[in-house]
Amino acid sequence: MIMTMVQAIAQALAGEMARDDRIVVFGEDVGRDGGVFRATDGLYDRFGPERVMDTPLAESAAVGAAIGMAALGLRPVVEIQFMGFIYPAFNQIVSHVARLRNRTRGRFTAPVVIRTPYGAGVGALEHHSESTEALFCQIPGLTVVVPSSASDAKGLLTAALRGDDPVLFLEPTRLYRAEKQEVSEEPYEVPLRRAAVVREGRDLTIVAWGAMIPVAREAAAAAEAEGFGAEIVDLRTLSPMDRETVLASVRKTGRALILHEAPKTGGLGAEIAATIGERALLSLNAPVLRVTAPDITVPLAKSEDLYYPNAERVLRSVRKLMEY
Amino acid sequence: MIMTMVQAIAQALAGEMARDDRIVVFGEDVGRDGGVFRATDGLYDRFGPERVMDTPLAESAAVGAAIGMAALGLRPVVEIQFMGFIYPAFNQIVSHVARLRNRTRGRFTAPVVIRTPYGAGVGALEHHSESTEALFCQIPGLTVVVPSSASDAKGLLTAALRGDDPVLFLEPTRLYRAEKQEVSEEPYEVPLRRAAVVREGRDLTIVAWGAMIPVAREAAAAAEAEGFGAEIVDLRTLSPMDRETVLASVRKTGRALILHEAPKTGGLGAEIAATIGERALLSLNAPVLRVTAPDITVPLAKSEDLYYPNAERVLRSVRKLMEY
Amino acid sequence: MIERFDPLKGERLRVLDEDGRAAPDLDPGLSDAVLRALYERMVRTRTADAKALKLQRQGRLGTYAPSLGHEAAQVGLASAMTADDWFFPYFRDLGAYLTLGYPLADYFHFWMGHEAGLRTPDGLNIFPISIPVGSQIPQAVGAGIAVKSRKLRAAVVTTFGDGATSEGDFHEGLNYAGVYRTPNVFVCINNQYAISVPRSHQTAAATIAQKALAYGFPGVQVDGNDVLAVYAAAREALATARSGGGPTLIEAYTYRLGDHTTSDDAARYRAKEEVQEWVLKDPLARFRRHLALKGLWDEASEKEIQAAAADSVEKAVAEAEARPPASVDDIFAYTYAAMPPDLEIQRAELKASLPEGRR
Amino acid sequence: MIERFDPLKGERLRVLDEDGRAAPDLDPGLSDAVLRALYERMVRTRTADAKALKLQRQGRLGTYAPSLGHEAAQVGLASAMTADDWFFPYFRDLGAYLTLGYPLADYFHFWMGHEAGLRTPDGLNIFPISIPVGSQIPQAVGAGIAVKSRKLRAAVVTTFGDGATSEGDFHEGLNYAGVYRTPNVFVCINNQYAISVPRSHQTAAATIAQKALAYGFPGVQVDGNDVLAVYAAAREALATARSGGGPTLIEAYTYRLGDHTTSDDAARYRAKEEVQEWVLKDPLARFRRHLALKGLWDEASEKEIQAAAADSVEKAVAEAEARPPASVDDIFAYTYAAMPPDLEIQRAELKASLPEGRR
Ligand SMILES: Cc1ncc(C[n+]2csc(CCOP(=O)(O)OP(=O)(O)O)c2C)c(N)n1
Ligand SMILES: Cc1ncc(C[n+]2csc(CCOP(=O)(O)OP(=O)(O)O)c2C)c(N)n1
Ligand SMILES: [Mg+2]
Ligand SMILES: [Mg+2]
Repeated sequence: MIMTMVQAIAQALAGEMARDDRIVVFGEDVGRDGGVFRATDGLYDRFGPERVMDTPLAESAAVGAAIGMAALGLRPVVEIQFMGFIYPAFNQIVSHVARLRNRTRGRFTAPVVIRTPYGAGVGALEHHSESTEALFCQIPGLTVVVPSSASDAKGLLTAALRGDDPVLFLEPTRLYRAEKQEVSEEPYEVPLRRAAVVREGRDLTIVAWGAMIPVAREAAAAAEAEGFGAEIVDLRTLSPMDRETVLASVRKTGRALILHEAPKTGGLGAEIAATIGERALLSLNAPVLRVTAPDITVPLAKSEDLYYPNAERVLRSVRKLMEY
Repeated sequence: MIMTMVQAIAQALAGEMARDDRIVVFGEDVGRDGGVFRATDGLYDRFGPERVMDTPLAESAAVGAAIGMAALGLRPVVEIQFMGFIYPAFNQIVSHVARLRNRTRGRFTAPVVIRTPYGAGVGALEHHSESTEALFCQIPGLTVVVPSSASDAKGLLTAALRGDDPVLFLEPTRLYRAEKQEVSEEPYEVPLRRAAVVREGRDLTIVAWGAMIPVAREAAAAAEAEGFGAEIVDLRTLSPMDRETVLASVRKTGRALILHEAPKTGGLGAEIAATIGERALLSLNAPVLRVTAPDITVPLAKSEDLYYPNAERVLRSVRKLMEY
Repeated sequence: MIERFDPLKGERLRVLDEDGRAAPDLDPGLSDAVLRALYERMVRTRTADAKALKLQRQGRLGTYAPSLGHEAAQVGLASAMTADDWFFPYFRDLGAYLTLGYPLADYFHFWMGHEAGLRTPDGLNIFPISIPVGSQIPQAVGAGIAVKSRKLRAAVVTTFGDGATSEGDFHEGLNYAGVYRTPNVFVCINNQYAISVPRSHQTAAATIAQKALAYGFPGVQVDGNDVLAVYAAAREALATARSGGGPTLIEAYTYRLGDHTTSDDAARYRAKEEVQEWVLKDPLARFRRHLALKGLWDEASEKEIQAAAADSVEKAVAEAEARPPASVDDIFAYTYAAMPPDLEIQRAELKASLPEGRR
Repeated sequence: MIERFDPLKGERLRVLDEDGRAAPDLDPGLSDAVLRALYERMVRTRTADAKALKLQRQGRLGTYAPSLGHEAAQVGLASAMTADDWFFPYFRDLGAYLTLGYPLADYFHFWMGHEAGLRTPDGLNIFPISIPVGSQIPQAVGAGIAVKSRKLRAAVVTTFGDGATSEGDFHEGLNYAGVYRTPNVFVCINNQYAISVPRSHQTAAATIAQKALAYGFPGVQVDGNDVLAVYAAAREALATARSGGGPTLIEAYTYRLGDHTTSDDAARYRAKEEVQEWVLKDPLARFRRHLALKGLWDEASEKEIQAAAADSVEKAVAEAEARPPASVDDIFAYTYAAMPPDLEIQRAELKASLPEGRR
């Protein structure tokens, strides 16, 4: 069936809820309203208020409660309305969700899926365009996933719902309805912890994820016209990271560019560049470049185009790499 | 006068409070008790309960209130009792402290200093040994400082108290009373945003900060015995980072090792390694290595020695670098 | 007066009945000029609000949170404040902004997607709009601590919705205020919904006002569609605050007549009949009846007021739209007090990647 | 019974007077065997607690939070629980742990610095000790939601200090519990201090119990040094929870007789006289008087009880100390359900850097 990413997400939730009655969807406006982006549309009518629960406006309690629910055998899926509002729950995530298995030596686990829309590019209000995935990629125990297409979104979310680890599932707002795609109606998994080479190329590797994949594709097409073959690695699971796929590509192409929407300093691009420098230095024909947002707060709608990387900026760095 | 780091911190606070009556010290047990580490010892008696305020047990409110206090002309210094308890305040830090200047185009600012003990090595309870500085080094607008000696602690804190930016001031618990040092009783500043070369060497550069500086020194002495001259760069201000000092050292030595106590993935070492790879690639004679804790939760007291890097582990990496 | 209304007994402060008649013992006794001014502010609020919705539909303004139905609460509250008081607003406070003298052009400018609109003009004590729900509350308490410590004679007002009362920051902030006896006035605009979540699902407490009992200071529920009730409660709470009597929680009981924001469709989660009931309680209509009873309102004055409001709103739109978009320099300049060298490099690189006209 | 004590009127539930006489209308009417068991648990708690302090001074145990003075609250509460109930403890809950059957050796093991001690034995429904103050409260509420949704007949108990009531998580958790009418019993161990901060500076509310009014369910203050009062209140609240009647907040009014932890020196912030007053209210002494009045206690039985307690505590210490330290495998193994390849590499590297005996 042809559908948008947000529809694919709703379908993954519905499919797994039908299969596994331990799954409970939990969050602000996820019930009767179906979520402010409609990612939980139809679930309330189908599964009822015991399994699709509107919460009071309190993110720390939502995640905290999910831990208790999970430890007692439910499978809570918590929606945080925007990534910019996940911070009140930060303590529960860092101090508890991520480490419950470790601190109880496996007696209790918290297989909680925290879903949240993220990223700039839709001209939203202040605090609605955050892209702070790197904050969560340094927390041992947490799995961080970002889909870049409707079909991946469904398969990755399904895998997250079936897994035994807590997962932060980041949904690029910009891609929610950007395009429609054929997505199988059957439930299926796209495995976690595996990156995908979504475009092959000989000359350089672009590592990206989420809403930057279309930007990478556009840049790659433009680079092709200039004679440069860009390979694109879609990381998909940001943490734990599939370093092997990234390294294999860079060893082949000898050049790497990391593209992300978050500010440069301390972004996940640093970890990827460091890994390449550590484990593929001798394959490199040029420095690893990062194309990112600048180290500033996301500007509001009218200037956000200045903020996030576009194909033009990627292309400039591609040329730099190739001319090095 | 000869004193410990924690005494130097108390002295910096006292000195600046005497100079600037806008400074207010604020936090759990900072008053009559003088702080659980005695970092605010004597302040309550000297400056009274209006300027040394015990707070109810609520970190988000402490930081949130500091913003309002700062905007109305006070200079609040908030103590968070341990870094592991800063997360409830994360939203106030990320969404407000760091960006008040930007979101009001300079009309309001939040020159708040948030002090907190951090790091492992004292056999403390669960959640008392965190070292998550990298979380804060990706937040535009925030300055992150870590002293490695009593005299730097005093000077850097004094500079933070006199500056106009919000500062997260991380105090390595392991160094609080590790050694005594001559510290001038006069107020003085050690400038923010400037790294220091604390040991010179020709063969490789070790970048470190805080409690890892003594470890780096010990390793450097051992390396010297093996004929390798290690230069040590003490970052001091982690963000905004003094990249020039790091790069100058690496360009000279041709080899770099980053040493931190936080887990490897997503730690600040990644940013430093990426910067070196980006801007000093051709100077490198070997890959940039990171000596860090593993990507796991800090273990409790009886196994924490397994966790944080020691001189032996650094030395192994020095040999790797030199033999490359 | 506040203490006469016990939220645990379900008592609610109300000055005007539905017909606009004032209860003599509660009437704040405002002059005719002030009464007229209150009404004009409410009309201007409604006019500007409607305009914002229109601009949004035309793509000239971004996602917007309308104030329809909240005019009495917003204007009543802000009209009781003085220029020395501080205001820590939330995102649905248009009437308070206008009443306090914030330029409407700036307000529109912000909602059009420019941070510059959040720069409060010098001399106005208004903090920027807080979007993360409840997060402004501890900040307002900190301001209260500063007012106290600097021995200023001012109160600090903060507004928030019924949904915000569930956030930890609401609790931590009010608890601090009780402990430090700060000069704060906490105003909960209880409009019965937090997006789709009804008030009854937000908390099991019968009223928001009674939550003040947890913090050791008074709480009162007032009819939020009654501008005089809100004014009277606010005036008393502000006076208490300014004179060292400590904080108050005011719950303004009202209803959000519009959608949550322009991205919302309230029809998905609430019944037409319910909305219709509240339309009949329109705060402007009730106050108009009061003015008419006092001989302060007629069709002719209404026309004038409407025309003046429309005119000032149009001017503000024109002014906001005439402003240039933020430059690269602007979005970089306020990150730190002094720009670090790396950021200068990034700024230069960004400029180099942009066409001349968009730097 | 709980509803008979209104916290707003300063009423506190108490069964035993200082002389150990029970109020007939409030006495929970326990059998002699149970009364003796309550006392034995309190003695064992005190013995183990004193031992932990001793071990700490000898460097055989890490920073420790003593329970001295809290025995009645801890034992009274846990004795009212059944094996199906869940417990979400905080860091000062020794008596509850022992009462619920948690092996003392494991408890010591944790405080000696080994995570393995936090692994609750299978079959016991006890969550790990929560150190970040208040953070266990929403988790307990989630457990309550699960109990309800899975239609189990169980209550969920969580404990926390007076300081914890200032945290956002306290508020958010209790508010959820009210909204979902979960089977939770919230027990605040109000020991008058949060480290150095006195209760009066923690909140301006006269009691902690009255904070329940903010969440729409009952709150009651009980004499926390009266094991029968705590037991009676807990039994009622637990029964209410298990039968779908919703949550209750119990404030156990007591006093921390020792330092906050072994790193603390309480003499810095509180007067000897104050401590002395509370020493006179020792919960063990009071209950002993009660037992004596009932002919259930004499010097001989005391000796036996003390000896048995000392013996079991010594055995637990020996057992805990005999355990090997955690291996590298152990500290890596529980990070994820399945170990990622990078972590395997890190583990191998770490092992290679360590001497044989420390891997
Ligand atoms: C911390 C946080 N969580 C979620 C949101 C998304 N959000 C914006 S407004 C809103 C509802 C607010 O309801 P209420 O407090 O009653 O104010 P109202 O909109 O009704 O005026 C929500 C959930 C947010 N802005 N901040
Ligand atoms: C979130 C958080 N902040 C600070 C601390 C440090 N801390 C540990 S115990 C404590 C005081 C707790 O007081 P209370 O809740 O009354 O419990 P009590 O220790 O008196 O039993 C503090 C501040 C912490 N553990 N967690
Ligand atoms: Mg509302
Ligand atoms: Mg206490």
